[in-house]
Amino acid sequence: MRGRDSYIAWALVAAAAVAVLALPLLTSDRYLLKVFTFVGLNAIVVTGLALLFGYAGQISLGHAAFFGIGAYASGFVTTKLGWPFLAGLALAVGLSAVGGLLLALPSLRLKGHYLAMATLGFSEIASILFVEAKPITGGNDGLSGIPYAAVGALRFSTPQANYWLVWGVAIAAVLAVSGIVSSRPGRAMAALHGSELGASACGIDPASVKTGAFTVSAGLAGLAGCLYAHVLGFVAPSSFALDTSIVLVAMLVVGGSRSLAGPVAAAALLTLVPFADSILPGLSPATVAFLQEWKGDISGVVIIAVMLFAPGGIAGVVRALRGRFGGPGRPTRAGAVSAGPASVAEEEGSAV
Amino acid sequence: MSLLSVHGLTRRFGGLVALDGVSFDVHEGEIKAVIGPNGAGKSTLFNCISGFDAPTCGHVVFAGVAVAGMKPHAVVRAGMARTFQNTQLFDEMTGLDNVLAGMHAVTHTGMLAASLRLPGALREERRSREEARRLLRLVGLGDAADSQAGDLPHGLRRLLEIARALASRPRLVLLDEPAAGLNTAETRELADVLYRVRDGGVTVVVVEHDMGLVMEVSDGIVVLDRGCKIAEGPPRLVQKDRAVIEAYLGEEPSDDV
Amino acid sequence: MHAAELLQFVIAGLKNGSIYALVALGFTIVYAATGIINFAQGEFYMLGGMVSVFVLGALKVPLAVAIAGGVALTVVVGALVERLALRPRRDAGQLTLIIITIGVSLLLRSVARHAFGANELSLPAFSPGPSVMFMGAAIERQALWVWAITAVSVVGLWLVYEKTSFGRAMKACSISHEAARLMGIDTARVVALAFALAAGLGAIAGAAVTPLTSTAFDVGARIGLKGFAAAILGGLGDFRAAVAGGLALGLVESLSVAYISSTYKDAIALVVLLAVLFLRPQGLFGRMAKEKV
Amino acid sequence: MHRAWKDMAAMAAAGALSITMVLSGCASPANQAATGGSAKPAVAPVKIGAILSLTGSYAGLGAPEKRAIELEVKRINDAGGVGGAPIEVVVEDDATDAQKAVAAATKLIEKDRVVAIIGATGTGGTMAIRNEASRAGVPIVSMAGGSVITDTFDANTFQTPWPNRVVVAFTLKYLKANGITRIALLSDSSGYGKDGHDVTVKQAAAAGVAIVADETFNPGDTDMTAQLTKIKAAGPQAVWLWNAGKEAATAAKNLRQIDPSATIRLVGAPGNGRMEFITGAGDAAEGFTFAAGKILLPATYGAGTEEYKVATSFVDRFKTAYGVAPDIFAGHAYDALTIVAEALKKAGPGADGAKLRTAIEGTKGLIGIGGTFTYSPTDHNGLSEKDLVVYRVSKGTWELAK
Repeated sequence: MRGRDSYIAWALVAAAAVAVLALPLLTSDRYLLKVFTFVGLNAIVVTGLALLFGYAGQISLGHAAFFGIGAYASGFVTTKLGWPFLAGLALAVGLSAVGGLLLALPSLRLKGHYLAMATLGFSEIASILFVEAKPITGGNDGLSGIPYAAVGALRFSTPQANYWLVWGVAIAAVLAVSGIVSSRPGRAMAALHGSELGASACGIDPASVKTGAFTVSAGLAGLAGCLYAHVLGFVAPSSFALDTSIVLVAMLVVGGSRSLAGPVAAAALLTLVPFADSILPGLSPATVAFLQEWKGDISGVVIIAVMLFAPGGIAGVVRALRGRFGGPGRPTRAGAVSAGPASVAEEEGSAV
Repeated sequence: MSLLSVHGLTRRFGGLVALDGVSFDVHEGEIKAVIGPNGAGKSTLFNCISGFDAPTCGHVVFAGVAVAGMKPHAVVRAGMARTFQNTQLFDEMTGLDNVLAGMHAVTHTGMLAASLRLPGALREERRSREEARRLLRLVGLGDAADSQAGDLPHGLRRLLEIARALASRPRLVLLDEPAAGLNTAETRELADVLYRVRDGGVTVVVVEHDMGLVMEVSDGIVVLDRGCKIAEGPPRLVQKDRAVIEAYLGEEPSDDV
Repeated sequence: MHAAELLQFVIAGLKNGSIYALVALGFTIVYAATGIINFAQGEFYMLGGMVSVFVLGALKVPLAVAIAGGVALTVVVGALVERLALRPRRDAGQLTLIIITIGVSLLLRSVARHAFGANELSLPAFSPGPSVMFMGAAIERQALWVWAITAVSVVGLWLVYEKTSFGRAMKACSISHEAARLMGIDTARVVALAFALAAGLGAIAGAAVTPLTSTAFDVGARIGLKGFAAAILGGLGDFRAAVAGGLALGLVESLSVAYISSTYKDAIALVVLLAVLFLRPQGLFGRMAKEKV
Repeated sequence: MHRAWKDMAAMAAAGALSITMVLSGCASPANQAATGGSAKPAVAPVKIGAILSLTGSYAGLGAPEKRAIELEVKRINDAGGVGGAPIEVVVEDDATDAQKAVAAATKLIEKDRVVAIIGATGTGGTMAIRNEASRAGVPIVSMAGGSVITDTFDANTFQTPWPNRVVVAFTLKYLKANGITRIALLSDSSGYGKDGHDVTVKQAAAAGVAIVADETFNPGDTDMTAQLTKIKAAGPQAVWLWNAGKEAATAAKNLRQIDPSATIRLVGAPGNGRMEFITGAGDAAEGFTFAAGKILLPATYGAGTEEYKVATSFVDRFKTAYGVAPDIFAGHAYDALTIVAEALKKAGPGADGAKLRTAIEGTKGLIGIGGTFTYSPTDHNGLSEKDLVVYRVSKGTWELAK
């Protein structure tokens, strides 16, 4: 099964990557590029979260805090201390990864809603510190004048350059995480999600797997935060509050578990909804006014609609479609009725 | 020298004594059965040996290493794998991936190597897949590689969990009621699997209620009743032992409980 | 810090605490029947206040009738949310249902902004008059109402759950929907009633607190977070634990203002919560879900 | 496990498709424009951008601002527009979020080719769009009150509200004159609260006023009695409250609860010049003292003066159009639009960003709602203490404090 199918898969992914990277050549509309750059930033965070949540099954409502830590860390050192961009980037990813390590501690003892609250607590404390640590973060006035990203002589000062920087990193992140997911470490995470007991019986140490998943996902969120700071040039606490964490989780579940493409697509969908009124082509002013007025509702309705009609999320729909049009796709268990009446013995078997 | 030596193993849950000073030895290459009526402490014994539960007191020495109180994943690395009475498979993953996950202890690709798809990682992945397919064929699940564990019927799930346990290349595997819920044909097939496992050099300790299977495959039997070892020895002797019959059939008016 | 002052801090803590407790009760009702956290509970609280203000203004009816109207309409919204958004996906995983409630909360927040405007609205106090003095500390009359409602709610819910068949059915559902269905319990009806009850209680809380704090379309998010923290602190699933968690959270906040600093009162309360979770992962009064091997 | 690959492949195809679809049509997106006024005139309209917080926590400020802008665009266009060309204000919502504010600014500059941007409603949004706007040479006239907007000077950014350094100085003078020399601070953790707090702490000592207690709270808090109890223990003569939201009314009621005889005066800031505060606080608002512009009581402009005529005409038109009197935020929007319009008249409708910026900076003695604006290369705020008066709430409405 590996042969023909995986080559087609590789080809399609490569094609998509080329299409995404080719966008700046096809249009010089700076606004469109900036909006799609925001999609790229969210895609990086969501890729990390998909590993933590979709595969390792650890819920986190605190990743907006890592996004913030990355943004402030790099923003501060490059603006106030004159560090080069790459040093700021390294600090941002490093600090966030350490934060992820710390946040892994509660996950070793807590599960489900309790873990969600612990990560929520961490994020709220971070939000308070972003506001109160005025000498570093600039408090509510925010940190402004953050220089453009620059690697050696190359300065990313145009929307095209920033777009390529962000989507280059996003594609690299997706490839890296898909490498993890389709081999030993990713399997250990999925095993942990399936059954912590079964994973221990396979010689998998739950503590180290959870810590690894938290650290990588936090590091990626920090990376995205750093790019966000340098792309935007300004960072304020309002972007890293509870609402952002909740929307990130919504992107994950709308995207579907055990998938990278689903959450990235959901990140695009839920990021673009608020901008729908200005990026969708050929809308009459009345429609634009309607979209602008009812923006909040549309995000809510989109989330509800996807969850109602595609419980497996976007990934579930794709798998179901692929399953129907040839290819060995298997509809996920949650959505599909298992072949033949599930024998009572089997039901009994899974009741631990 | 015995591969696994259990000495004076006791486990109390408050007032209830689930295991009371159980001692026995398992030798390399043997198939040892542990039998006893429900609630005799068989599963507690397995949990204490495999690290899922910490004994109140007593020793468990495996290949010269004291494993009592070690964390479960460390026990697996020491070379002792196990299955569960209620199968703990990864339902959302395919059969092949379940067995691949079982190889975690004997493979070492880290997150960095995997993310960069380093040659070493890809090579290990290829070798692991081949070995996983071999193990699936060993237990007769060759064609279940791509189906999801959750969709497999009960009997195949048991065999898949055995394959997964073998994936960590253990020297000893603890099977917790592998024949539960199997029909006669499936039990027949399970016996062959046990022989193939033993012939592959893996010592087997199995908890089982199916007396036919136990009598046929086991080299030695340990009998537990109410947390105590009441008999040990080859199947022929244990079958006629008064205490065993009494424990199971309770003919003699035993002391008022 | 002499006695009257300390008492004032305690009363302030209990006042906030009882508000958190009422919201925590709403979370617990839905959790007890479905095992999910209803992220729209904050919006039920908001609707209780907003709709009551609207009814009072539009129909010029006495306060009590307006609040009854507000609560009734929110109960209808709660039932509709369950019927339209949650029931179709009843057997989906908990996560899917939780995300649906997130979608519902965004939707309700935005609809409320359109319907009632973006500015804050207020309600007159239930029984106007100066504060009641108690050993040198002052208690607002409305705070007494909030305490009374909290007490009645927790006792009422305890009775419903322990003494009525609906309560037993609710408990059965929370343990296992499949088993409950096998026992002939119409789980759909139980979940619908749970949402209606949670919406009603949230609305009563919202209406009772609006005279104190006034209300706006976006109050749901903050108060929802506090209610969720209180429910977790107490231990999910138990009404008395929810109230205890709420009061504890309120007290920790007001005492940290008194003794440490008001700037970090929320941070300190969260640190305390994280410490409790670390020592007792199931909350102060929750039972540890033992994973049987 | 590598099924993930298949998902990605199928998703990639769909993604590429949707991108090309958006691209193909993005040539001519029409968007919402508040033109109002006469039919499509022959002369192309001059486009002005407006970034307002119509959703999110500042929705309560953005809504009146939008109303004021729509009202004023009509008036300006009816009176012949600017130099014969009508003006068109393109409104974008930043949902009180810096990221969306930047995106909105880029859209207004790149797509709508606006000559100036009015906004943003909040300090965060304003600071976020400065880079984008100054790079494109599009002047910004912000309606946010944060001191940082003009303290960290940017030649391209102007401000219409009264700056906190002027408000604080003016209020401290009033307090000192009334023998209040011991005050406590109660500020929220939002931009408005922190900014007011920091400026007050900086100026209080010099003005001879001692700060005996300094407590804070968060937007959305349901009760501030604990903080006020601590404040009362410090024995201040007045509590200075820095909060523009609904919490102000709660704080007033909490204070009245622990200080029934109102021995401690409650002092506020321009952000409290809202009817919602009085209705929310009820009789606890009695005696509430704060400095603000003259819009709240047009009589304070001085009957018969030009300022009075401008103010009352705006108030009357606003009331007839929307049924409620304009608040200070509507006033800030009116001023921002009027400043840009007057500058366009001077620089001519076809002026580019740089010329328009200089024209705005040259605004002298422009009579607006917040006061009389005079900008200069060093002062991009244009207002002074003479544009402020001190109000005192009595019997449910504002009154000029003695």
